[in-house]
Amino acid sequence: MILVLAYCAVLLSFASGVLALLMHQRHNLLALSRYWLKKSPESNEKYQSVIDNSLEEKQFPIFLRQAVFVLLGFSGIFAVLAGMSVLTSKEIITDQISLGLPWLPWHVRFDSLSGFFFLIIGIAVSAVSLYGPGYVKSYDENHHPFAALGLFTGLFVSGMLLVLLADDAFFFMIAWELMSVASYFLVAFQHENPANRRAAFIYLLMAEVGALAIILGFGVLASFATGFTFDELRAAELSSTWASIAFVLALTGFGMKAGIVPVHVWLPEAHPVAPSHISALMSGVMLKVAIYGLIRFCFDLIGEVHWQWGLVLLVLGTFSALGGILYAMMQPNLKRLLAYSSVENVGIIFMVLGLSMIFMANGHPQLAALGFLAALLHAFNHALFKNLLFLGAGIIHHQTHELNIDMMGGLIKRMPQTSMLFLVGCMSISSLPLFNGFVSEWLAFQTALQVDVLDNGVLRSLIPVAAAALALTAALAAACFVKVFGLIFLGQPRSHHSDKAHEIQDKGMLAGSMLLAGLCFLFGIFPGLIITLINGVAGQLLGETLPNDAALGWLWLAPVSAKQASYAPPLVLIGALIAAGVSFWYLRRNPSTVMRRAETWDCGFGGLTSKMQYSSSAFTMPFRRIFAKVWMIDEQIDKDMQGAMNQDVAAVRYHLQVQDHSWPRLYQPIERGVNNTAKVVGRIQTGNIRTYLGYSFATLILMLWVIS
Amino acid sequence: MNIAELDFYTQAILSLAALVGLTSFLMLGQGRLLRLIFVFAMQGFLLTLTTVLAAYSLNNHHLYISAVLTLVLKVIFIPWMLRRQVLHMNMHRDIEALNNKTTVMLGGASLMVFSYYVLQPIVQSSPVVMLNALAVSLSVVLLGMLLMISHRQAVAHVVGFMSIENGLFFAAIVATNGMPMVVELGVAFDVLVAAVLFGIFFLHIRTSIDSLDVDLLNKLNEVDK
Amino acid sequence: MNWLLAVLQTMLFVALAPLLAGWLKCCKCRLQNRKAPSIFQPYRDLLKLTNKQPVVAKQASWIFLIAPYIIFSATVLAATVVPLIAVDLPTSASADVIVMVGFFAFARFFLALAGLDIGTAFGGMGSSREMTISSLAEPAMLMAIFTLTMAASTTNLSFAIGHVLNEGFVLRPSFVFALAALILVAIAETGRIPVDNPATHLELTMIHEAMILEYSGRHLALIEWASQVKLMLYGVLIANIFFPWGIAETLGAQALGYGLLAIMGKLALLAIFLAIVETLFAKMRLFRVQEYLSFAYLLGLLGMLSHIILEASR
Amino acid sequence: MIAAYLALLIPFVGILYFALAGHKTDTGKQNVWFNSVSLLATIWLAINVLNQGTIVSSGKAFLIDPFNVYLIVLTAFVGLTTSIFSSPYMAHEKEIGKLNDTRLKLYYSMYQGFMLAMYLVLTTNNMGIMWVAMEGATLATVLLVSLYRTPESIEAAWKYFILCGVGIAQALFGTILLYYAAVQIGDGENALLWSVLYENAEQLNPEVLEIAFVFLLIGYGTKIGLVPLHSWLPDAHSEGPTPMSAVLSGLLLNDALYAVVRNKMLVDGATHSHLAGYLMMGFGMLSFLVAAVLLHRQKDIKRLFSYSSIEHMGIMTFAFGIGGPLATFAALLHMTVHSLTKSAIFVTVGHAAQVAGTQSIDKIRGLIRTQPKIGWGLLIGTISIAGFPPFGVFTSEFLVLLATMHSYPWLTPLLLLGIGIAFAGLFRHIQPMVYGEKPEGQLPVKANLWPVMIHLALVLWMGLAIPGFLANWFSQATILISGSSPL
Repeated sequence: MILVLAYCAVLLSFASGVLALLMHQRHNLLALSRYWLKKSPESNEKYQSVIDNSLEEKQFPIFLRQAVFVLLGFSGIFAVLAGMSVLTSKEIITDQISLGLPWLPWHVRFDSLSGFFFLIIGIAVSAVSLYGPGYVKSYDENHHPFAALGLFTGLFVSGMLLVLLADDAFFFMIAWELMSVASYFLVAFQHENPANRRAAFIYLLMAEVGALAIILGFGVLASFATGFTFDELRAAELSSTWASIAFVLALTGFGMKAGIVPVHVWLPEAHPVAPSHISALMSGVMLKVAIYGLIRFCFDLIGEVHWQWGLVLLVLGTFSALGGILYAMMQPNLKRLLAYSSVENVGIIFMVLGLSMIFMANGHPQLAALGFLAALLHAFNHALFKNLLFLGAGIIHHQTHELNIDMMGGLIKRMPQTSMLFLVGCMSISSLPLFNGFVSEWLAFQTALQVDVLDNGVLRSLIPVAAAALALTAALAAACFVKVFGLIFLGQPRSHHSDKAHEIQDKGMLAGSMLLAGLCFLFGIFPGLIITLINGVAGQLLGETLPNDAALGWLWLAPVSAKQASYAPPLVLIGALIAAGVSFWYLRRNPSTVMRRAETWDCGFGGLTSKMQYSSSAFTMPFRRIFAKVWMIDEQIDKDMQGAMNQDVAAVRYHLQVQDHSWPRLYQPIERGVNNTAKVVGRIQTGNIRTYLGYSFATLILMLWVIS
Repeated sequence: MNIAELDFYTQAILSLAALVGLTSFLMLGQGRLLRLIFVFAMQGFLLTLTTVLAAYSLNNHHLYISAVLTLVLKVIFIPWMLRRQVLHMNMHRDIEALNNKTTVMLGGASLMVFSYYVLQPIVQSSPVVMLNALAVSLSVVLLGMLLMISHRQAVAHVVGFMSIENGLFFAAIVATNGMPMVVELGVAFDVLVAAVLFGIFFLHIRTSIDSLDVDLLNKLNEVDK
Repeated sequence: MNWLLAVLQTMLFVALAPLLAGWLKCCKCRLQNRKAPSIFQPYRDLLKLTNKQPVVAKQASWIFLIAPYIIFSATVLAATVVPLIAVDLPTSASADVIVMVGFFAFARFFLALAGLDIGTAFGGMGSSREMTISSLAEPAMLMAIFTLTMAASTTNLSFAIGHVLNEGFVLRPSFVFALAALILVAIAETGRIPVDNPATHLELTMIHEAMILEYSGRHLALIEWASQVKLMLYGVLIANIFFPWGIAETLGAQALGYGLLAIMGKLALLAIFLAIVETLFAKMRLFRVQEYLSFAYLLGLLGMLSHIILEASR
Repeated sequence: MIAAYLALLIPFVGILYFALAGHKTDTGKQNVWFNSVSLLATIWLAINVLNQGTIVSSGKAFLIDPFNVYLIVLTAFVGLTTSIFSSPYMAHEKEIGKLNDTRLKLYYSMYQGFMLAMYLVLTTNNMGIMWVAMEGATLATVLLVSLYRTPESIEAAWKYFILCGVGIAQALFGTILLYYAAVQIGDGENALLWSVLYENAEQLNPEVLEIAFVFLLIGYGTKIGLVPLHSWLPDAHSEGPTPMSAVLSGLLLNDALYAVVRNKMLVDGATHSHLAGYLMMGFGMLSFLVAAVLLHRQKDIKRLFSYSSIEHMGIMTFAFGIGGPLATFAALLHMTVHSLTKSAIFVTVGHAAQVAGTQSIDKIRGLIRTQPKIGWGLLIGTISIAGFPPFGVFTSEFLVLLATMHSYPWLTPLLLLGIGIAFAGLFRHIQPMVYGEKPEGQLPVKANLWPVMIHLALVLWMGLAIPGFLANWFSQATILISGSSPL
């Protein structure tokens, strides 16, 4: 039954993709319906008008878009239902689909871990399907055919769902690559932009390389096992060297997809250029699928984890978290910024997973469960708020035709609802209390603070440092999102477009964002709801759950024991409401102090303009100086001089380019290497037939010599 | 084993093998196209002789047909066609300057030794004469390739190609007393078609690059200019 | 009973905060040979501000209007979790020390947004600098606090202080480092010299003031009050974590009375110390602050490492 | 058996018919008809073989077993779909004045000639005839390569002719050595029959066979396009008419590999060593890597895909070299999906070149906007050939990887490296061609893309699920080649 729900989710998303293909088949559909109506004229008379209406030339695209997204939405709902039901029933359901290789049908397994990620995908897809119809309306059908967009969106979603269901290496890889390829097409959707093409290429390349690493990882496991189903892989007995090799391969593969520094390069290129609701799915959900893969591989398939692996994850995660947010901070492009911030959040998830592994390997399964829980919770939360922010970015782009935050400003008055929703997202991602982002970060800190139980000196000193780095990350994230919200929504409009912007009219687009914003808040106040579910996942996968402190109940969050730490967001909310209410009431009671509006103080010079406001690069200038080594900064100031002796400055041009280190350090050498090799190898093909004959001759001689 | 102990047939075959090898060497060092073609025709004639000899001594009738085919194709038709081309192209006065002629000749000689060396393992299981004949034919094949590598004229390439065929044919007759008839016919047909095609190609190449120097055919390559 | 006490204690906290500010100002003036205002001057200022008509820039949005309330509430919430006169505080359980840092972050988030809201260069400058300094200060602070919480193996402040009390006076090298780190952070976070000068209005040196330049009337009152509460909060943290003696461990009237006296005494001493520091040092350049804060971070790290290696090693 | 004779007879009639009437307007359609009838005949043949097992004709001249029968059907199928494509393609070429009546006659006649040679290579039981047919295939196509009479095409054809001729001569030497080994143990007239040789493989002289295999591998390897014998391949594929490139890549290379594998089966039976396998693995890996790297330097779209063919032939050769049921199964599957995909790609490439009026990669732009079907066909075909699931190429590459990991784990990194480099090489060229704005004045052409769709659909099907009869078929062939079943 539960599995049927899951299958329904997959099939519905697939169906939505296929349905989108009908976009250009209106005439055929029309003919078909005519034929059908003619065959039985009486009984179908009442449908006639409906069909005629929906197939009418102007109506049809709108109708079809709606239908596609409705199917997608149902897919999301089914995914949520399936996830919820498997999480609550705590069953493990297996099945086989007779596709695939003749001796290896597709094995399906639906357990709590998959269920949890189903839930994440389901929520995100539901929100996106509310949002989608309004967003895609603006695409010109000739240049950006909906058929392609809808098809690949459907395939992308079903690919992600299938990854979660896969229970053998082959099926897993097929689903995995389906996900990659479908999203590749989505990245390349607006391919008239060279940047998009480049991003798509890099994306697909990295996906391919990552997938190869994963295949190799499975292969290492499989060479110790009797087959390729996950059950057989689980049973494989690996020496610790081989297990470590498998781990490194899996980490490379899944880490590439998840966007771990330094292999994150594709992510900030690819995520921003896709249509916004797709960016939301890619950044919010697809990265989670990569994390799912890593968890499945390390905790489930290999089973026996080593603390060194945990350390690797911890260190990589720390670098990603810090690097991600620092890079994010420098981006003037909103969607790029959000993409980099995904790198940061994935880094946090990796850190906590690393902690979980360390505790696991050192024989503290309960603490491992805590870390695991924090990681999954953060994955869940990140999916919510990152989706929300990307959808918000989509709305902003839709209304202002701008993505450069230096060109925005003052939108809070022009787009009040959007600004509220976006604010919720910003607060969640900055991990402020009362919002969901805080809960998972709090749990992460709690995990790190359990370091006292460990014996290893390296770990004992490294983990606290990592915790401090986490604190720095959180603070930087707050700074970054203050910049984002402040520059986009506050102050004065910095361009004509943002001056003329107005609130979005499409209810669906707002509803989709609202759903996510509501959940961000809900799970910020009642994290217990989701934590109970994750606890089940930990129980099933690690065989250990958190000690459920019944005395404290749903109101409290006390991961280890009430003595050690506790957090009760509802109480905090009540307290905050009381404090704010009291002060508000107290201050407003005097009628003579009604607020008065006046011009902004301009120091008496007169004429504040929007150009005088802080810009993105101005806001981040102190950070740029402090962390100067992190980026490759190219800063140029050109002055046009005029007047006698050329001493008066007529105009100043400021040029700033901040670049990621990993391009020139890691990727360009590889690219150059391949090109040079190709050049060298190309020399064998001289074009002269006598040389070619010489090769043939030499090969013959050599071979004969070899065998005799 | 002393050659005197062998029967006359074997002695004759070995002598012919030596002669065939010699013609290959002659071709390798030959810079004049007409002489090259002449030597090639000689080689074809030696091959015909060998075939007839084999047919007679083994009393194998279909080898006579092979002999006739060889005579017609390799001794008459192909040399005639090539000669006509050369005269037509007015190339019969050209002498191709061969680079490192000595090296090539020395290489050819070592190829012969190499052929023996390669085929050495077979010796336990077969009469020596076959080994020798096979070694000669292998070296004819290799020398044919060397000829093509060292010469730049398309005509020389055709000669080299055909001389490789000669080597193969020699091997087939001497070592295995001729292939099955249907195969031989097929091979002969292929050679005939190939010869015709070569004729067509000379025409095309000449209209295309106004020469038959294959070194000029180097537009398609992977090298950075 | 406990909950009532917690509420009362919070109210006391909020009520006493201006007094501490007044005392500090007083001390500083005397040290600098100036005539000091009354130590109740901050109360008068606040009262006056609340009764004035606020003037709000036309550009400002609702963020600007609600920010003072949010800042004030968040700071008050932070104050609820810190034991002032009695150790056993039920509110400490609803939010531990990490959440307390979160409250500060919350307040700061809105303060910085409010700075950006009016669209002047000053506001943006203040927000940018504030976020820079705080993002450097936060890890240092957490490092210092983690040292304590790991020693006490709890992040609940009530339990942590209780733990220190139970253990009696132990000379822990880690606490020395953590104390130093916390003091440095407290100075940075509360905007005191040498990081920021609360009295300046010179644009190039302003940080905190730059953000609230447009505030007036009751909004300004709330923000000022909130920063006074924050100052006191850091004082109480330092005093009660590292020198908890005197705090009420039972709920008798006498114990509570002693607790009040003890904390007032400790805060008075701390204020004198701060005044001396403010008098002796000049304000730093903005880009020296990072060195200052990384020193604080280093101290916090040393504290942590000495805890792990020297004190709890196995 | 009648079916086999029929399959040989039809193209033979075709040669004669088109030589006389190849210039008529509807010749393209007639070519399609000829090929359809051939396909029906081969399917009939296949059904017979599947029902009865291996068939040997009276007189043992022909041998149809599960290994070659599936290649025969594949050959007929690709031949048919390519002819469907070639009909409008050649009409267009004639329209723009690149071809005249005589050459069209030649084209259609030689198309059938090539098919005849292919069927003969596959059906014959006689290793000598196999050689003759293989050479015949060269002779049939060499004039097609130079069909356009441009200097480049003549150069390409000349190289093709000489290099393949010399190469295949070596194969003949190998065949003679094989015969030499065979006559030592049996009668002369039947000694070259594969079925006879295979039965007596145990008794054949291993030393002779080793040497013979070197010659055979180098000889037929030239036709497969194994590096360093591959030089002719990109030239010939890029300069001829595109339908020719499609069948060369899709069929000729396969059949040459088929010949090598047939010989390997004999050699393995005689020597009991893995020498032949090692040689094949070495050549396969080298070809694969070199071609993958060279993909990066291509400027001509057809050259690009001919290097990709070399790369894939490398994988197959490597896989056959590994031996064992899994690798053999993978190689057979790869042969099939590669043929289908590559011929589909050449079809779209041909149209793409017509749309842009050039084969130069730099000048082909914005295909999706100009003619979406061609653009998408090319893109999806490339995705498929690059080994992305759910297409069948992924399945076979996955299996090759697994087999490698199982037997020679230290070679897998090389394999993966090659796949990665090849992928990048393909996509860096494909993306700019299919994406982007439509260039000024670029117009759609009349194109029939059903072959592409059918091929890609089949490849997709094989990626998702290998249908039962096909799996059965492959596994019978695998049993034949490797001795045991992967199932």
